[in-house]
Formats: sequence, C-alpha cells, structure tokens
Amino acid sequence: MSFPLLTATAVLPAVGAVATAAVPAARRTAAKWLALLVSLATLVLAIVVMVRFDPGGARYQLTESHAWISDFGVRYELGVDGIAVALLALTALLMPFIILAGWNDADPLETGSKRWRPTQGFFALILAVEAMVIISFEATDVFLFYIFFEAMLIPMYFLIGGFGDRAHAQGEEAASTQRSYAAVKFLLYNLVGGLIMLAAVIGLYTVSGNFSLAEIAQARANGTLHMATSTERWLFLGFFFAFAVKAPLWPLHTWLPNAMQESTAPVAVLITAVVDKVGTFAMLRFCLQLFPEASKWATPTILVLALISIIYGALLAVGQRDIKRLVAYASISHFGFIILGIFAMTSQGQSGATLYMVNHGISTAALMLVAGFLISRRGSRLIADYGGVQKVAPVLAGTFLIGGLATLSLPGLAPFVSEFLVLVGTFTRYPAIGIIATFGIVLAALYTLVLYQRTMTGPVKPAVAAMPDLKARELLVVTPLIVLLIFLGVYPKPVTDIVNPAVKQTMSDVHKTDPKPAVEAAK
Amino acid sequence: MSPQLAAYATSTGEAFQFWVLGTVAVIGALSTVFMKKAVHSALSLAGTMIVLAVFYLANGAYFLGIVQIVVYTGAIMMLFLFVVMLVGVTAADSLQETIKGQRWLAVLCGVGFGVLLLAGIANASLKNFAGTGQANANGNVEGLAALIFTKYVFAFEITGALLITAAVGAMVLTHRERTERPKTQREQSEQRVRDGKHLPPLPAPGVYARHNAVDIAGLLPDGTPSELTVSKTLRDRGQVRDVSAEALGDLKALEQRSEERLERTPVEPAHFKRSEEASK
Amino acid sequence: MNAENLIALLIAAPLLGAAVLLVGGRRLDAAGHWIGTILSTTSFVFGVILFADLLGRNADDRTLMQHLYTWVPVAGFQADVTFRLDQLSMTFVLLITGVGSLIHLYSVGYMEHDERRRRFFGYLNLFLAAMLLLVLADNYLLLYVGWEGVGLASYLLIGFWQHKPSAATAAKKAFLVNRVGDMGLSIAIMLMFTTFGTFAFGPVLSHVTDASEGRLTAIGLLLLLAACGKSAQVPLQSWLGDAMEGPTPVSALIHAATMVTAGVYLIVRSGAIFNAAPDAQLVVTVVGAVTLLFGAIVGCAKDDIKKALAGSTMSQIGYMVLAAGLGPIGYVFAIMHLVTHGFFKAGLFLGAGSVMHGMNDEVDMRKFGGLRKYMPVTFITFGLGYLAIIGFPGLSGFFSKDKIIEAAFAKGGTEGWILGTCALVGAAITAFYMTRVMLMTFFGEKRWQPDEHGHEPHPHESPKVMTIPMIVLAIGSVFAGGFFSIGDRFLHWLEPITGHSEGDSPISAGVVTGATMVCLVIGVGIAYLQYGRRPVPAVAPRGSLLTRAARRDLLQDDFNHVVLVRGGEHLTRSLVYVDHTLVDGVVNGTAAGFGGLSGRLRKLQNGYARSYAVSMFGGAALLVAATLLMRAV
Amino acid sequence: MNPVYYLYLAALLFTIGATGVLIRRNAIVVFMCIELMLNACNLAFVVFSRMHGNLDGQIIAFFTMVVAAAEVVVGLAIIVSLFRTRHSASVDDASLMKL
Repeated sequence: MSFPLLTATAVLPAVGAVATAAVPAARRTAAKWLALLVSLATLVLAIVVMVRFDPGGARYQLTESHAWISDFGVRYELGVDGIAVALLALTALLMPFIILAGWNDADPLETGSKRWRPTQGFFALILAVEAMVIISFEATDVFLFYIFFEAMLIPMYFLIGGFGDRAHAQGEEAASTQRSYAAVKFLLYNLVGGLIMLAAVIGLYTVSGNFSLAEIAQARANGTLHMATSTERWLFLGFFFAFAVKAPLWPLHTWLPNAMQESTAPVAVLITAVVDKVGTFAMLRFCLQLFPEASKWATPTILVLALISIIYGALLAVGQRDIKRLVAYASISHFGFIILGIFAMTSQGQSGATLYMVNHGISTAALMLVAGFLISRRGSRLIADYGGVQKVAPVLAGTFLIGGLATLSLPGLAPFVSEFLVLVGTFTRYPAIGIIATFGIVLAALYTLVLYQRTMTGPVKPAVAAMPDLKARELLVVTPLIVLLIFLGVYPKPVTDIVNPAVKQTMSDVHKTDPKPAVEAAK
Repeated sequence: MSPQLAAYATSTGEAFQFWVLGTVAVIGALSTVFMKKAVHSALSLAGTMIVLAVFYLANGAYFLGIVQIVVYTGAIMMLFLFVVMLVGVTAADSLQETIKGQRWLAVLCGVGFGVLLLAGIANASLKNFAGTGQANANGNVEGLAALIFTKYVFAFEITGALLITAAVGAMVLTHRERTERPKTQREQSEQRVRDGKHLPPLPAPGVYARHNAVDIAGLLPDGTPSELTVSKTLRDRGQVRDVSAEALGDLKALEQRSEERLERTPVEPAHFKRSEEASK
Repeated sequence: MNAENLIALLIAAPLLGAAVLLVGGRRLDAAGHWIGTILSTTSFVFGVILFADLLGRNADDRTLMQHLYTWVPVAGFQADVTFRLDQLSMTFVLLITGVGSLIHLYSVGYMEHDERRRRFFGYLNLFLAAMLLLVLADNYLLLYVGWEGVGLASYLLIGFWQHKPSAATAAKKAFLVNRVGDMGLSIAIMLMFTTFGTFAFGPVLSHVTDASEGRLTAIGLLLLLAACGKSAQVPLQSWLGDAMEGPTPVSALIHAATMVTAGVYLIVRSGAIFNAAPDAQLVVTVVGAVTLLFGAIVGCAKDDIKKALAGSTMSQIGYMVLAAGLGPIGYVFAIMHLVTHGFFKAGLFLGAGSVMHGMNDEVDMRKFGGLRKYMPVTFITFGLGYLAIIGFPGLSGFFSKDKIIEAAFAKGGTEGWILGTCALVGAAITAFYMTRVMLMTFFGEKRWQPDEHGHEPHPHESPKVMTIPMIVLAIGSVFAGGFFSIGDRFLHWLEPITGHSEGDSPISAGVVTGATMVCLVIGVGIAYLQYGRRPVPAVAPRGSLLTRAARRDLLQDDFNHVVLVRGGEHLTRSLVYVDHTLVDGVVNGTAAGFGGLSGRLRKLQNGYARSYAVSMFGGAALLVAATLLMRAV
Repeated sequence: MNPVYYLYLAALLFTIGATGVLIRRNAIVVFMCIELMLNACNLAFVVFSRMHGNLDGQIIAFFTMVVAAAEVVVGLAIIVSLFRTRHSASVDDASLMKL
C-alpha cells in the first residue's frame, strides 16, 4: 500500500494541534514555533500533493479508501481533483502566515495562573481548523465530508469567542460581550445550515444507499440511480443552504461581519480565506455533481442572489466605519462573484471561480493582516481614528494599498484574472447579469480607495504620529503574499492548468457546454 | 371436556376466589396509595401481596407463591416497616398537593394509561390458555430449577452479583465511617462548656403534665413548653405534642382556686427571658 | 538578435526601474531619480532602434509580434501575453518614451526638494511601463491591464502629495471615474469574446464583417465609454481638472501628453469596429465635439493656470476624438494631432511648472503678470507652445488641427457642417483662452504679493535640467507638424494600419484654413482687448452666469455631488440600516422567538422528580397508545 | 371464568401503583407503590406462563422479585441516609433537578 499522502496532510496538523496544546504554560514561544513548523511541514506535504497530482490523469487522484461504518456504507474515502488541490494548496499556504501574523495575538495579558495557556490554545485551535478544512477538501465520501464540515465550527467558535483585539474602544467587558455574540451568531448560523444539510445527507443515503461521491455521481450519470425531480430539488436545497450559509450568500451573510469584526485579524483571515472556501468548494463538488438537474433548476435564483451579494456587499462596504467590517462586506461581495462563477455553468466561470477562491484567499489575507497590524498599533478599528499613516509608516501603507488594489481586482494582481474569468463566464450565458455584476468593480474601487484615503492619506493625526512601520516579522508575513499576488496575476497558468480538467469534468457532470461565439453560431 | 377447554375455563371455585380476593387486592392497593400514614400503607401493601401470592398459587406458580409470601411479604415488607419505624411510625403525610396541576395530570395519565392497558388486553386474542399442567408435570420447583440452571443460568449468576452489590451498597449508604477518635466524656463536657451550651442534664419531660408521656414537652415556670425535655428523635419527626395551652389553663385554674381560698389579689405574671428560650 | 525580442525590453526597462525604486527603500534615495531617468531613456533608445528597424522594412511588413507566454488559458478563453509593434504603436512608443524621458529629466529639477523624490520616479517609471503595455498589447485584455495600470500610476501620482486631502480626494476621484470607463472596456471585451470567441486584435478586427451591426455598435459604444473615462471626455471628464493636484510633471506627462490620449488610441486601434458601426461613430464625433467646446469654455474661465491648461487638454482631446470618430478620414489626423499636442501641451505644462517653481507654487494667474522679464526661457518656450496650440500658421498645431477641421467638414452632409462649425468655434475659443493665459502670466503688471508669512515670491528662471526639456519640447511644437505634413509623411506612415480616405469636403481646404485663421484672429483679438489692454483684477470679478458655471466645470461636479455622492451616501446608509434591522432582524427575531418559547418550556422543568415522572408516564401512555393504534391499523 | 381477568387485575394494580408514585410525596410510600407496580407485572407474567404452558414467565417473575429485593435494599438505604441528612422523607424536598 502506498503512503497515505492525503491522510498525512490532515493528520499532521491534527497531531500538531494536540502537541501544541500540550506545551506547558511557561513555554509559550515553543508552542508558537511548534505550530509554525507544523504548518510549514503541512505546506511541504501540500506541495508534494501538488507535484504528484497529474492534471491529465484520473479525476480523483491519490485516493485512499477504507471501510469505516460498514452498516451505513460510510467509507473513509479521500481523493483530490484539480479544484481540491488548488484549495488544499491555498489552505496550507496561508496557515504559516496566519500563525506568524497572530504570533503575539494570544499572549496572556498578565502572567496569572500557571495553568492559564491561551497561547497554546490559540495555535492548537488554528491547526485543528487547518486539519479539518484540509480533510473537507479531500473527502470524497459525503458523510465524511459532513462530519468535518460541521466539526470545523467547534474550534472556530472558540477562536472567535475566545480571542479578540487587544484594545477596544468600549473596554474589555463590552468587547467580550460582543465577541460572544459574534461567536454564538457564527455558530448558530452554521449549525442551522449544517442540520439542514444533515437531513439532506440522510435523505441522500435513503435515496442512493451510498455515501460515496464518485459512485453516486457515476450512478446518476449512468441513469442507474433515478431521483424524482422533487426529491433531487429538496436534497439540493438542503446541501446548498448549508454551503450558502458558510460561503456566505445574501441574505444569510450577517454572521460574517460580526465574526470578522470581533475576531483577531488572523482568525478573520482564517474565516474568510480558508473556512468559507469550504462552502463554495462544496457547491462545486457536491451540489453540481450530485444534483446536476436541480442545480440547473436553481441556477436563475442563485445567480440573482449572487448578484445581490455582489452589489449589496459592496454598497455596505462603502457605508462601513469599521475597517474589519468593511473587509467583511467586501468579502461578501467577492463570494457573490465566486458563486456567480460556479453557477454560470461555463468553463470560464467555474475555472474563474476556483481561481477566485485561491486569489481571494491570498488578497484578503494580505489586506486583512496588514489591517490587523494597523489596528494593533492604534488599538482601534474605526476608520475615523486614522489618518496620514502613509507619512509615518510608508511600508505599512504601501502594503495596505497593494492589498486594497488586489481587492479591487487591479489587473496585474491575481484577483483580476479570476474576476474577469467569472465575469466573462457569466456574460457568455447571461449577459444582463454579467453587466450588472461588472458594476461591482466600480464599487470595489470606491470602498477600497475610500478606506485607503481615510486611513492612510491626509494630515497626520496626533494619535498615529508615533506609529512604527512594519517590523521584520510582519514584513515576512506580507511580502510573500504580495509576491504571490503579483506572480499569480502575471502567470496564473500553473493554477489554471490544474483546475481546468476538473472544471471540464464538472461541466460534463451537469451536461453543459460553453456557448459558442455569435460568429460561429451564425455559421 | 378437552384439556384445552379445561385450562381455558377455570373452576367456579377459582372464579369465586378471584372475585373476592381480587376486590381485596384492589382495595389494598388503593389504601396503599391513599393512607396518610406510612405504616398503614405498608400493611395494606402486605395484604395485597398476600392476595397476589394466592393468585400465584392458583395459577400454578407454587414456588413463586411461597416465595412471594416468604420473601416479599415476610422480608421485604418487614424491611419497609423497619424503615418506617426509623423515620417515624405515626408521622402522617399531608396529602395536600404542592406542585400545581400535578395531581390532575397524574390522575389523567393514570386513568388514560389504565384505559389503554385494559383496552389493549381486551383487544388481544387471549383465547388459548395452555395451562401449566404439562409444565408442572415434574413438579413446579423442579421445572423452574431446570430452567434457571440451564437456560437462564447467566441471568441467574448476574442476579447473584446484583444482590451482593445491593447488599454492599446498602451498607455503604447507611454506614457512617468514624474518621476520628471518639471524644471522651471529658472532652465532650469541655466542649460543651466552651460552646456555652446547656450544661446541666437535660430536663425531664412531663413537668406539669397530665400524664408522663415522653412526647409532651415539660413546661417552664412561665408556662411555655421546653423542647429540650423531649427526645431528639421525636423532635426531628415533629412529634412533640404541644399541651401548653391546656397546661396554662390548668395553671390559671389552680391560681384562681388558690386565690379564692386564700383571698388574695392576683399578681402580674412575670415575663422571663431565658437563654434557653432565646436559643430555641 | 531579432527586433521582435526588443519589444518586451521596452516595457521591461521602466518596469525594472519601478520595481527597484519602490522596493529599494531609502538606500536609493540619493540616486533614485537618475536610475529612473536612465531606465526611461533606455526604453526610448530601444524605441528608436525599433523605429529604425521598422523604417528599414516595407510599408506592409512593419508589424512585429512577440509572443511571450500564454497568460490565461481556460477552454475557449485564451489570453496571451503577446506584443504587437506596428506603425501606430511605434508612434506612441516614441511619444511616450521620448516625452517621458524629457519629463523625467525635468522632474529631477522640479522635485529636487521633495523628500519622496525616489518614489516619484518609481511611480513615473511604473506609468511608462503601463502605458507602453497599453500601446503594445496585442489583445484587448492585455491592453486592459495597461489601461488600468496607467490608471493606477495616475492615481498614485495625482495623490503624490498625500498629506493634502484635496490631492488624495482628486486621486480617488480620478481612479473612480476611470473605473466607470474601465467597466465599459471590460464589458466590451466580454462582448467581443461572446461575438468572436477571442479578443486579440488580429482575429477580432479581421472578422468584424461577420458580426451583426448591433453587436458592433454595442462594442463601439462600450469602447467609447472606456475612452471617455481615460481621455476625460464628456460625460466622464470631471476628474481631469482635479487631477491637477498632482505635481506638474505628472500633469504634463500623464494628463496632457500620453495617458489621456489612450482613449484616442483605443478608438483608432479599434477603427475596424467603428467603421462597421456608423451609429457608434456618430456618437464618438458628438462626444468629441461636445467635449472640445466644453473643455474650451471651462478653460476660458479658470484662473488656475494648470486648470486652464487642463480645460485646454480636454478640448484638444475632444478634437482628436472627433477626428477619430470621423473614420478613415480622420484617424491619421487624430494621431497626428495627438503627437503634436503631446509636444506643445507637455511644453506648456512644463512651462507652467517652471512658473510655479519660480513663484512658490502659486497657481493663480491673477497673481502672476509680467513674468517674461524674469523667466525668459520659460517665456519663449511657453510662447512657442502657445503659438502652436492656437494653430499659428507654420507651427505644429496649425497643421494637425487644420486637418481635423477639414476632415470634420469632409464628413459630409449636415453632420459635417455641424461638426466643422463646432471645430471652428473651438479654434476661436482656444485662441481666446490661450491668449488669456499668456497675457495674464507673462504680460502686464506684476501682481504678486507677499504671502501670509510675508515672503514675497522672487520669480527666477528654472535650472538647466528643467529648461532643456522645455526647449526640446518647444522645438518639437514648432517643427513636428511641418515635418509630418510635408509630403504627407505621417499619412503614409500610418495609412497601412488605419487606412485613409479623403472624404468629400463641401468646401475646399483653402477656405477652411482661411476660416480657421479668421477664428484665430477673433479669439486672440477678444482676449487681447479684455486682458491685454486692461489691467487684470487681482480678484476675479463675479462674471456672467456662463463664466461662473464654467469656473465650476459647468456644474458637472455639482451634478455628480448631488446625484451620485449624496444619493450614494443615502443608499449605503439606508442599506446599512436595512442590513442591521431587516436582514439581521429577521434572524434575531427568530432567535428571540425561540428564546421566548424555551422560556415557557423551561418552566416545565421545575426540578421536582414527581413532575418529571408524570411526563415519563404520559410518554409511556402515548407509546402504548401509538402501539395500539399501529396494531389497529 | 376466563383467566384473562387476572390480566385486567394486573393492569389495574399497575395503574394504581403508577398513580400513587405520582401523587405521594413520602419517599417510602412512593417506594411501596413501585413495589406494587412490580407485583402487578409479576402477576401478569405468571398468568402469561399459564397461558403459554411453560415456566418462562415464572422465571421472569422470579428474577423480578430478586431485582426488586435488591432495589428495595438500596432504595431504603438511600431513604435512610437522606432522612438522616434532611430530616425528611419527602421527595419534593429535593428539587435540584433543574438548571
């Protein structure tokens, strides 16, 4: 039996999480280094996965399959296609930066009880999330996926509720209340989604007698597994609802601003850049493959919702006064684009959406982490508390600007490629929706530049006058992200090569082909 | 008459016995529930159990019938009575309900459940009674023994373990481990002095009493009863009989009579404030 | 080495400069400006080498292609990084790198005292790279990259003095307005993709005839929207005036000579599409005509020398767009005017910069006057630029503008008459406002006063490093037009790319030239009467309604403010409210409902064992009932 | 007479016992009611035994008795120790089964 590479990518951070949690209270720094090393080792494994993955090969590769709960046909089945590889790489890539950015975020304020170990907990939780996200990307068994899709909520809950920004305008107590509110809101939204999905998972089992994604999809394609139209639609809705909450799609989005606002910047990145991607990824992998007809049936509604997300998220971002909230609404807008791309049912749309997931992860990480550095310096999240930072901390401002430019999809940076692909993909099938979505890019420019203008330019405010520029550790976080943004903007081919075959497969699952250009169609 | 029919139709004697004793059993059960005093409940229950023992016998369960009388009525019910003694024989429970709606709900559920059960039995096709004749051919006890030591041997062994566990459990629960050396009398008295408690021997009950019952508190000079005179167990059970009103009445009558005889004017009764009362 | 391989180096040189200067940090502060200038000049040298190579080829073999790599391959969507160097892009390359290098040189002096000079040069190099990418791209998507790239550079440079809120706001405004235009370009690309299955220049432009006219018109209008944004044409012109917040070299390079002309490039490059979509063409000419008058009127009313020049730029680009909208009759002249305008407008801006440099960064022309004595070189170069822009016979502007006016009449029919008349009127107004600028700045009495700190400006000539570029540009403004026009050199050079037709002018060329001259004289005359004969008041008079409107950019900003900014603010604010109360409220309401319900239910849990026993018993009863029912059924 | 009447009697006794559990507060009486319920079940088992003609029902009843004996032992011990600490044998005194 070959080495279970995929299992290793998930087990490594899981073991790392346990080990980190076990580090004694006094050895905080050791815990940090341990977490960092584990995340780097995971990254190495992810790179090995990427290298071993053959884009021209079988659909699912590096597969592992073991019986688990044989009574219910639940199997421990892992396998990756191009889309999963891309997201796996993204997750593994972002983790070291998240850990490095949160290096001092969870240090105990005062050295109180000897058993008090928030730092260890923080990093252990982050690694636990990594393990669960990775296995969600790899699972090809619906039940296995569901378990980790849900289990992810537990560490996330503690990360949101337990760790917040240090200084808070209304004092620690108010901050703590708001944090718990945000954490509970996050948990409730996602639990409701998850429960509905559980019902759908059970329903799927009763219909198919099987949990294996590949087998069900195969049976659907062969026609050996017939689902009544209404059954398929209900099941689809059950799955989609959970993913739409996670993604999040308007109007199920309101947990995200709260969660991102209250958590520390690295955790906010973890939420939006990594965990939420599971939702959009699952739409692509599960909704479309398992329920192709229902997906097509629901497409118009979903497209409209995605469109609303795009415009609505952007407009709300413009109206925000809190930096992190602004980024959160911007993310809602971007998730709208991703969902739009997925359900446009064109190669460009779906490749673009996958690429978008990766790029959005990197760009949001860059923007949010720099914003986190900024906030940690001034101790306020309010945009109005800043001004003229550019003068005192030019490198910080510069990196912030690049992160912002990536968010507004400036050509030459990675998000542009994906956003354009999504728009083109949508436009070829639904021109009107494509055009309206394009307004999103104008609004993106508006909220990004307004944010930059209000915080970084203008006369230097007294409160920021003594603000130090980025430190070496912070530069180490931001620089690779920016390099990656530029690289993927200039040369995204490595990713598209991996993603394209998988998208082709998905397209054939839903029996859709790209529309022909008008000129050819006329002939 | 075929054997089957014989088993099906019971003899007239048994029918008579059933109706009479059945009535007794139901009455016993009802009084178990509704008697105010636990002792009465226990006795009623014992009666019901004996009736049931007879029914067991009538149904061919000779061994069980005897066991029911010996073990259940003889041992278990006596255990109940012991506990009732410990806790207080005469203490009558108030049947006043304290939880809102509890009684109504209970009765409703009870009646509903009963009706359902009866309906269920009535609905079931219970026409064929094989009778225990064949099974008891080699003797009831032998038949049971054969089953217990073959088919049910594991259950039997486990039951044994259960009984031992129960016995040990009962001991653990009721046994109070002495964790320190018992105090000597000297130490006890020193302790008492240090705490400022009642130093002299406790007063005897029945002062000014109409009779010398132990459950009547002795009266203090001002006529109030002193609970110290009653044993602690009775006090805990709340079984101190309050006769102060009568005693005071007696006292008054006595004073009046002596005044009349001695032709004196009445004096104002003194108000005492005793530490003993304050500590109460 | 093949000439093709040099193309990428054109872009690489300034890109390298930008990277080095922006990443290099403070270590490069001392040498940064020279690095920037050298790399920009390197690019120019490459440009000249390539130009020589092109000249050595046949007229129909002057298109060089360099395929670097495949950029975004997704199914039918194939975007390559391929460069195309033909006569049209060559013209732009030379203009961009040439004028760009001169302005780099000028900036060495102009920005000498700015502590962030290194970064300024980094941005300038970034701009050059993006602009070169724009003109060298072989497909619309790559062009779009350059298109937004110059927008970014423009944003960074307008807002270079970020500590001034006005500069930061102007930069943001420029970027946003441009984004609206960019939206047009991106939709146009999508439409091309759905129509032709590609967006590379070659296949799209050669298959135009296969597509329906409706689609082509749509593409054309969307491209026009993009051009309006980038080239500050009505209705997206409002950002250009504010963009003058940037340092003057920026205004000269980006907002006069190169970037703002990108729209004209786009239209000329997509000529095949417009040729097949007459409706779109008509709209282009209308936009051009409206803008040329609009810009000219705004230019007349501004007292800020840079804003007056900005109005002029708008107006001149209006000419170009008008010409480009005329189709093959006008393409060549649009580009020719673009080049000559590049020279003289850059020269004028540099002159204005020189004036400001000597006047403590004062921009109000009412506080200038009589400067010709103090700044002779600036005066002469500015004067030559002035003569060129008003179309003084023999200078550059005369040749190029005259041709455009002729071409407008040559459009034929009523349209031709209207457009030609507009162009003529524009020429008169141009003469008026430029004369006004000239008179108010260099003639008359000195009107400057000590500022609030008591410092009286001491006007002085700028250093050589600044005057040399001005002189070079002045030479260009004088001779470029003549050089291009003699023997129709420029026409023959560009014709293979753009095509050319003479049109049928209702009036002869001579008459048009005469009319233009008359307009010129009228414009100059009125200006002289108003500003040359009478002293210029130090405080602007209230003026007529039109003047006041023109000072406010013909109320465009007010319109934007009321409709877009206010409306947008209300919209976002109400949406924030809706999100909080309605969307969140529904969810919270549900939660509260469950909370209330559970509050009721928890009363059932009173802690009494007997109570629980009742529920158990009830449950058991229900189970029995259910069992019986099942059996009954 | 049909022996099925024994079953009616068993049902009746069981119901009475159950209701008693619910309405009495004295733990000892509650316990007695439980015994009553167990006995009712035993009666039913014995009758079933007669009905089926084998002794399995009696065996079950026998086991029930044993278990009941164990239960009583432990239960009464609990009541005694409860009474020692609380001076009361009312089940309502312990209303701690809530949050």
